[in-house]
Amino acid sequence: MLSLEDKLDMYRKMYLIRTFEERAEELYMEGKIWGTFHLYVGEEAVAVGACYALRADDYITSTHRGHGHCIAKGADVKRMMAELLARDTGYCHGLGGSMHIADVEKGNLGATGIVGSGIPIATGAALGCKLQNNDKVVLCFFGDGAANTGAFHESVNMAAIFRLPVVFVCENNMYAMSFSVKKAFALPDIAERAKGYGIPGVSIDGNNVLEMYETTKVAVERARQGEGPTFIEARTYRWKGHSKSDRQSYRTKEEVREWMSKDPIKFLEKYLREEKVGEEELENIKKQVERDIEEAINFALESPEPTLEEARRMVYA
Amino acid sequence: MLSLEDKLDMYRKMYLIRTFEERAEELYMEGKIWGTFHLYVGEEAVAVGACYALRADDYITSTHRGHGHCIAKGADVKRMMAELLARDTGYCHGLGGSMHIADVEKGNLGATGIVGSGIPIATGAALGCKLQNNDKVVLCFFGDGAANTGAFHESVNMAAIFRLPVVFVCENNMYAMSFSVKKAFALPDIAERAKGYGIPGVSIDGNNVLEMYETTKVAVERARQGEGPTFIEARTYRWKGHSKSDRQSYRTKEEVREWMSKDPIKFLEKYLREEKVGEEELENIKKQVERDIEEAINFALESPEPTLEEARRMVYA
Amino acid sequence: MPNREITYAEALREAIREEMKKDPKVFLLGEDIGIYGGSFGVTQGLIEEFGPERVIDTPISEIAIIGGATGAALVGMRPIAEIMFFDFMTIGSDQLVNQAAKIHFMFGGKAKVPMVVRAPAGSGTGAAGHHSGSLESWFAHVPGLKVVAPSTSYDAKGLLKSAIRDDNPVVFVEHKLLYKTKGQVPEEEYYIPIGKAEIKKEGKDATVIGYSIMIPRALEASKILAQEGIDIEVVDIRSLRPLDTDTIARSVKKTNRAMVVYEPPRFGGFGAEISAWVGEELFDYLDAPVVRLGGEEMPPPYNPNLERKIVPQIEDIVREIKKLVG
Amino acid sequence: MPNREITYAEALREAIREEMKKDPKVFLLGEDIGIYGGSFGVTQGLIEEFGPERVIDTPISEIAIIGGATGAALVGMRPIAEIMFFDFMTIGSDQLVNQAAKIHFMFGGKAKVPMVVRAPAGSGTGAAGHHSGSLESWFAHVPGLKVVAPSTSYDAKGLLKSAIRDDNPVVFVEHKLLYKTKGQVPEEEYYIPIGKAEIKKEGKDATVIGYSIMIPRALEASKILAQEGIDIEVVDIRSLRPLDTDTIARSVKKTNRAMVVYEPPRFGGFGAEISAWVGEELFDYLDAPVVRLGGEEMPPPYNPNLERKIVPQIEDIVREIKKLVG
Ligand SMILES: Cc1ncc(C[n+]2csc(CCOP(=O)(O)OP(=O)(O)O)c2C)c(N)n1
Ligand SMILES: Cc1ncc(C[n+]2csc(CCOP(=O)(O)OP(=O)(O)O)c2C)c(N)n1
Ligand SMILES: [Mg+2]
Ligand SMILES: [Mg+2]
Repeated sequence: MLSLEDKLDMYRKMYLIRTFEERAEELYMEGKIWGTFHLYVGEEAVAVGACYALRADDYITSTHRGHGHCIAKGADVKRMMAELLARDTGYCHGLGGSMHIADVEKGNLGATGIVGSGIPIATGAALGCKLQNNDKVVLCFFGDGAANTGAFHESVNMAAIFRLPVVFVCENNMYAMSFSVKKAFALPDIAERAKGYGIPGVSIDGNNVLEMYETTKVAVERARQGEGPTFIEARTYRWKGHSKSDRQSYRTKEEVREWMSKDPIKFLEKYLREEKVGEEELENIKKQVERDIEEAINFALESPEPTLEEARRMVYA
Repeated sequence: MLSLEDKLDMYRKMYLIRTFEERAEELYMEGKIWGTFHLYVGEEAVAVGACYALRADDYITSTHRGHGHCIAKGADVKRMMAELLARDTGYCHGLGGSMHIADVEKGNLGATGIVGSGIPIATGAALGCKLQNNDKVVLCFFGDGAANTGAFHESVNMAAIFRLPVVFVCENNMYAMSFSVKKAFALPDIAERAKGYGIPGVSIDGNNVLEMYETTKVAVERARQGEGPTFIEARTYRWKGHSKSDRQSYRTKEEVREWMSKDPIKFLEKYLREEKVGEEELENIKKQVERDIEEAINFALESPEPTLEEARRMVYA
Repeated sequence: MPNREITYAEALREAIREEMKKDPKVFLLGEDIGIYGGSFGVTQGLIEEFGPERVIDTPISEIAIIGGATGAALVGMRPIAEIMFFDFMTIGSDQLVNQAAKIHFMFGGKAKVPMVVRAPAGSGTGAAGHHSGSLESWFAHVPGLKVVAPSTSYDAKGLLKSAIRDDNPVVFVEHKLLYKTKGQVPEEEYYIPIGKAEIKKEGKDATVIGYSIMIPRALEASKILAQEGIDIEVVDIRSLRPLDTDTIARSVKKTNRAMVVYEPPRFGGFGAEISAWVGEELFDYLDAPVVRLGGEEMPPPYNPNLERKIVPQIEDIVREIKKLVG
Repeated sequence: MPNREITYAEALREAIREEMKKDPKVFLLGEDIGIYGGSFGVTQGLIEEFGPERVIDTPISEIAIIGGATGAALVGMRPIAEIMFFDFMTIGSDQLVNQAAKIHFMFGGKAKVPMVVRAPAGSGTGAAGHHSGSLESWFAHVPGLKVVAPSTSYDAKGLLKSAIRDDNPVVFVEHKLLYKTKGQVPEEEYYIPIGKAEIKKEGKDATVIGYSIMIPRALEASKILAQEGIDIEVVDIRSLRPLDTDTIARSVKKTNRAMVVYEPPRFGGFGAEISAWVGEELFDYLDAPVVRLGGEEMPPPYNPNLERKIVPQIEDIVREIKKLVG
């Protein structure tokens, strides 16, 4: 059972993700961040709710849209920001960037730029856990688009037949770039896919962090008991463009606005107010988060860049 | 509706497949055939029943276990036997061998040695037909093992969302090499897979050539009408070892014997007898088939081998 | 004819549009190539012009894209598949290498597979290790495939048109940093044959052999070197498979010194084939060993300074040529 | 210690068994490796000895096999994946090249991926174009991977043991025609370091550089050549990545003539890297151009005569060496 503290912490984490990304976007606009990245704004409840159902020593695998997963699993925003700014103090020493952050100590086995490619890795990690008999669970995040890759299919089937301790969380944010789930699936719910593997599948409101938590909790416990994987479809929405170069001609402003009205942070805020949490407490959380992010930015900006010699040493273990 | 003639022709084709393979196996034992091959003995009803539901100008894609598909789609056993004997007169000029026979004129888009790899090709061919608006259907054969490849997943989904004129026939012969379907799927029926793609799926007795025909017919017509793919699981059994080097330690003699008692040829024979077909007529068919195969063997043995110059010319169109 | 400058991306689009107009069998499939216009905008406007039947957005299914193109080609179509980043070619590589490339041969010439697979390659955009790769050497090693990697708008258009018309599977390597570069492209139609190199600049002191993004860099380097009195010849092979060894031979026989330059990791890259061939076949003409300038042995790093450092730049070409000639 | 002859397949099995006994983190996964014993019998008996927990039969899912091994390695296991035929490596190549190979680098050294991917390569068994491939050059081009291709029972065992102990992903190339060849293997434990070539036969007239099945062929050729008074040195590189250029250099500096021999299509194959390196670095020591003997530019044909003809055989090595030395 979640305590009120837990829920406040969830709130803090969701706000931390949002603030991290909004500030990162500004830094990108200022030309301080290089390359491209994929914003999770609007989807924060999925990562936070799901990761809350995990033990600290459980694992996750992340995606190209990974900031949220990373923070939800306990990453240090200083080192994340340093990574986005390509600094040596970043999680990957500035070699990986936004799309490749891993935080192995906290159990985040990493983001990936190849859609779907984290799913076999999550499955293999779950196999490793099973072989080590260590009671750990792997939570695998991936998008609706990823559910149409061969990597998804082979992995989910393998996890099902070996009853591996893995939970598949499909973040259905309604699009894979410009490709709408309505076109990508001949199904109403992606969770139907689970039937083809003989595992439980559920389709839930990914903007409701509490539902997200409860559902994942059941799946995680099932996995931990050795009963095998569960497929969770978390329905949510990506507020921003796919990446930093998206004209968004594939969707209407109305659609975006409608989903923005289902802001997962506002939803939790409302809930907390109903639970009699005071305005001041919420404000304090926000302020602290904002200070943390500014600190992270300063840390990153002051950090050195990696050297070529260092990069050379990283190729082989 | 199938006439009695049709059914006798089905019988002839099934017996032709069986005889072709039994004689090929002998030639292999005599050291006249090189490499390895995969026998279809026991599964003849699947190919014959399914192909009977096609028009002559429809397409099929085949597998490593492809002799049956090939014959059922109307191939010339002379040129097939010549291919097995690596002769220039073979379907592939002796360059492809058993695992790669294609008979494009008759609509057989070819066998493949890479399990699952014919499924995207069938899907693409169906896309081609759709774009050409030519009313043709593609029938895609593959094994239970192939249903666990990424190629399967991506293709079936693509066929489903584009409503392509393709019929997926999964030949569930209970094993992928030594791996039993009981281990490979956490499902009772592989046909359940269809649900994950939003297409119809049926599981039928693949040893009953008439059921095979009827079911495929419905699926083919559906595809031809533009209503999209169907998944047919045809339950059957491979009597022989997987390939020419299989000790079969993964299954019991009893299991094999039990399935051999469900011989699809005997089944049709019984049916034909009940339809008052005389013993002599059946015998005549068999004798003619046997003569055809001997002729094919002689043709092959007398044929020249391909030259290196010829092979060099085949690399590019 | 007035001179007309268009970008590499526009040149590709023109090639596609012209061939689509001419031949109803030509169609496109790939991720986000429709209303999105492709990740680098190459297919922008084509869905409006040709409709969703011929500009087909697919799910994220590289196996089914390449395999699907193969199947469609088998029944008489001429698909152009776009793989969003060259790195993802690995995913569909079985279909490309074991099916598309081998079908004509293994079916004894009874079937052909006319298709093009286009993919943006190379680093320089800060996209890090999964979106900056260049695996052209993989496909150049595969009999049955052709591999093309143009360096200018003109070549991009002419080669893509030939690739679309070719009866074999062609891997078309586009460099991300070239998309926005401009070059002269005539209004009238033309084709450039696959398998023909072009001398992009004549010179006498040394031959630089390369392709794709390395050609503009070599040309820039040639200007700097000219100021120091070094006159290099720049051979743009344009096609990797088949490779126009005649043009390479003619040039090296003249200059007697050769450098091969390419972006991917030096070890085992396509430049090794060129260097080996020159060393083997032109041994007696060489006044010095062939110099091979390739990428560092690491995945493309995210950090922009490192990303730049690990790939041959103009200054690297200048430096190595001075050593070679000096 | 009495001399003991075992087959290449047995040597591999011994390596696996020894490492599995020593380290509970080592386990196997792949298709039909359990009761079936693997397509070429390498894993025979291991499921009986170690149980189905450590000898895991998988569905036909090469992506999930290689990706699964990667994931298991990430959490501390040491998987050995078997891919039934090298041709199918294409299917899992994204996981191998974009994940396993790059993770250590892209995660800034925070994670490692100790795993081995074993696969039988090469032609000669009549299995035709989908079961006779050898794409080692693909993986040798990828920083982050190591690639090994032993030619004897002794090397197979010692290198596989090192590969299992290595903290990086290692591609282990086994040749089908070698599985049944016998060689001396001591009872006592030993490891062979990855990245060390071995001179399999000393000689003075020319150096033949190769790996895998080409080594026994070169050794046979050396006997024939010896009868004609030609004394060749045979360098077995054993590891393709990292490549032991020191040993190559020492040999070529002595003989002043080099031939590179390999089975896959000549164009763009791994031999190009060796030939290029020798031509570039040992230019002044070469009395003649490097000779490169590779496979023909076609998929492996089914017909046994053709299948044999397109791959370098003993007589081809003899012929080319005579030309090189003569
Ligand atoms: C294998 C592969 N194909 C294509 C891409 C290009 N790409 C990057 S993200 C993306 C959409 C992913 O959609 P989804 O899985 O739904 O995740 P989302 O971006 O919506 O979070 C695409 C097509 C890729 N990175 N990898
Ligand atoms: C991608 C791939 N993996 C593995 C193999 C080796 N192999 C050949 S046939 C086979 C079993 C195929 O099983 P299934 O699809 O059920 O067809 P069946 O042989 O039973 O007809 C395997 C594993 C292969 N040819 N291709
Ligand atoms: Mg999405
Ligand atoms: Mg089967």
